[in-house]
Amino acid sequence: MSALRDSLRGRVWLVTLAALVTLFLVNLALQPNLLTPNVLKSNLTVFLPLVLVAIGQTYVILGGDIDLSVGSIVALVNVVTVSVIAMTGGETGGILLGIAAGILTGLACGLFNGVLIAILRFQPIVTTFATGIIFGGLALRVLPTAGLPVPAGYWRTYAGNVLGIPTVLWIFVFALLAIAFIARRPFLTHLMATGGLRTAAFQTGLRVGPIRIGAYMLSGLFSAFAALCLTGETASGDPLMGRLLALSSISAVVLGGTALAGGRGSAFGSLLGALVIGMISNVIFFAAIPFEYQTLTTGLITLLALAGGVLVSRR
Amino acid sequence: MTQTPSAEPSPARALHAQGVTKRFGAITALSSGRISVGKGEIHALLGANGCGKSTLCKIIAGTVSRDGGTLEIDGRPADLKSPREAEALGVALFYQELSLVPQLSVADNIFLGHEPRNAAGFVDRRRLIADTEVLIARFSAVAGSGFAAGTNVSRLSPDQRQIVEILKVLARNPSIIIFDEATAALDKRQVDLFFSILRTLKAEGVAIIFISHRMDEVFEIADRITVMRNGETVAEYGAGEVDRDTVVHDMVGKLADHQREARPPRPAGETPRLVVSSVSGGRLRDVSFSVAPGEILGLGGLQGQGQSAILQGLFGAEPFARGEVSVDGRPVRLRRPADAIRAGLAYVSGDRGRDAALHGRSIFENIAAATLVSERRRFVWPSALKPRFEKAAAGLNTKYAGMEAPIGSLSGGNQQKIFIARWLATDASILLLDDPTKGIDLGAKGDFFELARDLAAKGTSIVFYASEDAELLGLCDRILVFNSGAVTAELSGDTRDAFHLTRAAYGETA
Amino acid sequence: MHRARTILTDPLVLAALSILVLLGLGEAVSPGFARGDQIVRLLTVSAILGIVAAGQSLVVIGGREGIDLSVGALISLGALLAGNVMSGQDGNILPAILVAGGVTFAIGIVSGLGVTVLRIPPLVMTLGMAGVVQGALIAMSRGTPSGNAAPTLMAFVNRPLVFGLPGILFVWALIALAMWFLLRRTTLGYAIYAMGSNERAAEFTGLPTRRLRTLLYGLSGMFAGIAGVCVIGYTGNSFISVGDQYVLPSIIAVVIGGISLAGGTGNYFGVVLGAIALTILQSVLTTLQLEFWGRQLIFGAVLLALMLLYGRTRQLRV
Amino acid sequence: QSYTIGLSNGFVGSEWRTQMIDEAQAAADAWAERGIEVELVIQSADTDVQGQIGHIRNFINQGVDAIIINPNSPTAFDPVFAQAAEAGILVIATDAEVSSPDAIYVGIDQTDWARKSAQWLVDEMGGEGNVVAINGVAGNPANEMRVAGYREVFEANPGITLLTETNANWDQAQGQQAMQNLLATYPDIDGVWVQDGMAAGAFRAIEAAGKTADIAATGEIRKDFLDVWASDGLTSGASVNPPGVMASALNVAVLRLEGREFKDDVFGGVYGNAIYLPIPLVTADNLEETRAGAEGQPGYYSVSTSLTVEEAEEFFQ
Ligand SMILES: Nc1ncnc2c1ncn2[C@@H]1O[C@H](COP(=O)(O)OP(=O)(O)OP(=O)(O)O)[C@@H](O)[C@H]1O
Ligand SMILES: Nc1ncnc2c1ncn2[C@@H]1O[C@H](COP(=O)(O)OP(=O)(O)OP(=O)(O)O)[C@@H](O)[C@H]1O
Ligand SMILES: [Mg+2]
Ligand SMILES: [Mg+2]
Repeated sequence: MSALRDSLRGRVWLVTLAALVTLFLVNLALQPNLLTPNVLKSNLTVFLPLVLVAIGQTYVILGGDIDLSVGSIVALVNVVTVSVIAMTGGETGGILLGIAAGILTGLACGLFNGVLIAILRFQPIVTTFATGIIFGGLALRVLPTAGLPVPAGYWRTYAGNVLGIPTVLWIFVFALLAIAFIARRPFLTHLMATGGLRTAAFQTGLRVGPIRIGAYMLSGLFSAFAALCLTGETASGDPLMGRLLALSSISAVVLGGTALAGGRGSAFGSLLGALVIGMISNVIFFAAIPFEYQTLTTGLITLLALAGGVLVSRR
Repeated sequence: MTQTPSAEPSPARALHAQGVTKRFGAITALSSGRISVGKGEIHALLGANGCGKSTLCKIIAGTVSRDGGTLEIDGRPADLKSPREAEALGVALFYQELSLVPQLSVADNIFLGHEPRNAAGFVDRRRLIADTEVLIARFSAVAGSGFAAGTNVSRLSPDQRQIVEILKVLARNPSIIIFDEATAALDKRQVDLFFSILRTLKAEGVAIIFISHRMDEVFEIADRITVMRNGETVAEYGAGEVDRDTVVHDMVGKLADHQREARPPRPAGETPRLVVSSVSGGRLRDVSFSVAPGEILGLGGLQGQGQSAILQGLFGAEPFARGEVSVDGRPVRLRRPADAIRAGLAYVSGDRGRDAALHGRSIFENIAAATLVSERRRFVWPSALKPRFEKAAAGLNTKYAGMEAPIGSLSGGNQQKIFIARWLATDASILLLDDPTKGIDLGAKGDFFELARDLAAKGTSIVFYASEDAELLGLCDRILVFNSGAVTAELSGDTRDAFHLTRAAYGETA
Repeated sequence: MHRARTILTDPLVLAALSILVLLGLGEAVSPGFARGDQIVRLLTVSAILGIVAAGQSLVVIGGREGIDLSVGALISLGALLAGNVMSGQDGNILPAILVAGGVTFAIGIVSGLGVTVLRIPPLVMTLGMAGVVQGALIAMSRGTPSGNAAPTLMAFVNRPLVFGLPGILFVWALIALAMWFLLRRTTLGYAIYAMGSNERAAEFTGLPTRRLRTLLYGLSGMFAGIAGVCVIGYTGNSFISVGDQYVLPSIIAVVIGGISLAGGTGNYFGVVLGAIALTILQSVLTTLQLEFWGRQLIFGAVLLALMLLYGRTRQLRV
Repeated sequence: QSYTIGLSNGFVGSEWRTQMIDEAQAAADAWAERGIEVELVIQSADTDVQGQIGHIRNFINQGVDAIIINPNSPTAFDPVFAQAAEAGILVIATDAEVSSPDAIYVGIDQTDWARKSAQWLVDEMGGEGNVVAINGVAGNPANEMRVAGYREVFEANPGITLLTETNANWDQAQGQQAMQNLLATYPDIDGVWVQDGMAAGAFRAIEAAGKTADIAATGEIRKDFLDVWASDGLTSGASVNPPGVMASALNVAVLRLEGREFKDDVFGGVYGNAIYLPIPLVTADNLEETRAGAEGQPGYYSVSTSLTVEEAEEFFQ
């Protein structure tokens, strides 16, 4: 057992992967057509937004902070994107402008959070809760109620294929590449040092403030990507979108073996963690559980997965 | 860097700080700090606990802002806003509390912020590991097992961490290095190696500030000495032109005398207070001994041979796997500290920040915690406890503003006194001291030894581990020498001297 | 001068000041807001939040990133259980309180064990527990909680008892006194601070930190359960998500009450004021003639302003 | 003949939703007597749009015959409904309208629901006086349609002043708090337009302020509220949003699956895909009659109606 723990140290995502494979096999037993390309693609489409948000959340958590505003950022980016597209008339240029506006919005939200927390030294939990309220309010200002369809070009591209490969798969691969890219930058080591022991990072001469702001901006950026995916999936704007993403993304991050205290973990683990959460809801769906027990079963399996992961990997 | 064969101190001043002041809230840490270091000079900075040495160094390294005074680096005025700016000017500080990130590996820590990069700006991991290995090779002979580039710092022992911190400082190729108690957790062999590195650096023209509470070390390595007292620089001299008594006098304002008095020999055939038989577990292998009432038993040997482990085991903090312990003839089960405390044991750790300090809480609360447990109290009436605590603290010459002052308002040494007072207030019959004087100044040490002797005279049994042999030899009736988790020698009477202790520590049977 | 500065930075004084400012603002934008009977009603609403925040305070002070996100589900559970046990009968009020408090205490203990024995981070453990309890509530009630409050309980919460104040305010005052006594006059209280400031050091003074920490989560659950009883007394009957609206406010009340989320500091009186300030803020916003988004913006901005006063973390360069 | 129908409900925090599912289940069981097996796959969880899209996708992957959804968004399901339609699956939304041309809506007109009760309030006040409104979740489509409905009525009556509008998130306790605050700051309220789920709370605040006799307010359709209404002599009126809408939708769905074609003129609404059901209004006039209809039901039971199979057949050729 202790040998197992030793070999798992630093690779907690292996546990998550094992959980994922198990759930996948259970899902396969319950849903024989799971392996058909369409069904796989459909599942990936459903899981993708949480995967992206969880990746962004990981960087904030690695830096020793937390971001409860991701759900509101997703909503705000979504309504900004659809509004800009609607304003510019829905041509390809307008769509690209809308996407750019959405990404800038996500970055700006992250910057706002980061400055409050890293420069003004606000407490992360309460601060991002408050900024979440503000971003949510702004989303309702931009688009008072759900509506504003996006042009078919946008969502058909999202639902379709590029070069014969589903767009969602491209995005998934892009996410993996982004993780690998960031993992090789000195930034990640600096971020983990900042989350691991902030005074030590500061005394070592790292620019702790900009590093934490960078993490929040990454979170904002990945939330924006998630919002763009949700926009493709829903083909419209909805100011109340994404309200569950903040807490789910934190669960995904923890499931993926990242320590909430900061300094230890990986975005790849969170990606797997988000897939685990998705697979749990799939298994619940196909297990034909009476509806009054669905929430309870989901809660129990999630808690067990969290407890199991922490248990196996704990030091 | 060029190698200069002779170690002539260059007249060029690398660092000059004058009239530096710093306040933390109501506390004045520095009222007039001054230090001046030449290139290729090893400059010792001495002073009692809390006199402001670390604060002055942190100001030089940009970690702490200064309220007043001037700072010149390489002849130019420096107004540092961050450690980053100090580093750019060639200053590197070995932090007394270390600046390592436990979650990162040795290599990541050493090169943090200076990772070798490839053309695309990615971290060049291969070079990172290779460079680290070159550095750790310098210490490989004395660093102990498990010390590798990829090891997480959280898994290293305290001395290994200090070595990493040393390497981290060296890896920055600084021209001014400050070692703030860099030898505190190192053993003799490690210190010797460290000093040889210092001499090389000195030959390369690096300016070095060296802080230590060990006089031997200071006189072995330093060219010049600056002494501080109460936030103020009071003296500066060449190492050759001064004797220890003068230095100590300048540090404490009076000549501290804690030379050992002759202690009466232990009467034979006493009933032992504490009997430890065949305990094992963790790093310990079959350790047995007993301690009589009023006896001071020393634990010696190289660092990390199980001395802390036996003390922590007796305190129930890291329970033994096998073996028996009895107190006053009654067997006791020590599964957690509460068991030990109720059996009359008390434990004073050398790592007070980690093991003792209730940060941010009052002195009263810091003392009360143990009393509440040992007396099984349910309710707390501060007015009833305060006089007792004040007496315990006063007995140690502790300087503090009041029982309600936060623990952080005290210097390290005075904090340590509070943690000893914590146990004095419980009337423990067996005191376990785990390198309790680590980082404590000479004055406080003197008080502390006196106190230990008084307690022993009143019948308290003391088990004492110190990383400094002189302390063991000065205080103990008997010394058990540890090696690899087992007792390899027992020194008492004639054999209780530095020669036998060193010989036994390095593995030769006495 | 120095003294004046310490008084002005005292969290208690700051919280009290912000309450006065908010009341003044409320009166200015909608006259009648700061009337006596309205203030009493605001206090009544604050009481429920304050009782939840009492448990939250203990968990937060106890440190190790202590936080309890399950209080919402436990309030709902407490309300459901109390409603069922009471089923409108005055004679069942005491059993209802015991059942609600007891069951939520037990669930809190389970969360506590998860935190201490399995070492699951509190945020995750209590979040997971919230999901399980919410699920259990649905399974138990199928979304249609039965039972309702006894008339005496409703009068106790809603109607004046003595001096024009409803009974619940006296209960809250008692809880505040009990919290003071617990934290400042019992070994348990000293242990909570010790644990929150340095767990290892607390262990090294012999405090049974695991057991104590587990107990803290139990107490937090119990306070949530009792708040659930108050909620059903306030509304008459319950629904399964009745507690959700208290989760984050209870944490905010703790923070603006001067308790650091890092643990080991603060006291409950600040939290009492924090709960009142937060309730007044929400009430002022209700009466403002503004679009919803405008109210949200103001709410968020005021929270951030309060963070400026209390919620700031340590400076790295001193 | 047998059909599998997927039901997706994205909010489980209320008894109304449970009754909605229960009535749909009963309607499905009733089809057995007509020789048609209707198997329901019920997905009911507190979730967001994304979670409901997950439901729909799984329904498609599972190959159900029809999907009935109480949607969390009017517009967000357009693409996924299109996929369902491509797979030959019938999609019916209920309770809240959807914009998708690939789905139909069977339920009440939420705008009209608000108009009816607002009109009752105006009449009760004699067309004169100050009103406040307490709404559900801002931005929620059903909420926004209701807001539009009552605003239309109040604007058409110059004697009515809408003092302020606030949100209490369909939460009884928040409704009570909101009403307390409004009573404190607006001493001259004559009428309260409050959505169901919060009206009982609002009335409790009105009672606590001793203003039951002076203020008219819209009410709830829960049995326990009707009982208090009768016993305390409240001035109230409530338009009924029956939980039976999903059962109605189910009956329509089965008939459609049976191959029946809709009449040409049944569809209306904002998106042109809605079959609106009648909205009963409970007032002092029919209160006793309504209570008699709920006799023997538990307190949380909501007054409900649903289309019988025969009534549903009216929509088909
Ligand atoms: N961050 C701080 N906040 C408040 N007081 C501080 C802080 N750092 C140091 N002090 C106080 O400043 C004084 C000087 O401390 P400093 O650490 O410089 O002493 P030192 O000479 O290094 O002592 P030691 O030998 O114990 O390490 C002490 O009274 C200490 O309590
Ligand atoms: N059996 C062993 N296997 C591997 N390493 C060992 C072993 N025994 C001792 N060590 C090394 O010695 C270090 C400290 O040993 P030990 O804990 O016995 O002494 P200590 O005095 O308690 O230590 P410390 O001074 O660090 O508190 C360990 O971190 C390890 O590097
Ligand atoms: Mg120092
Ligand atoms: Mg040791």
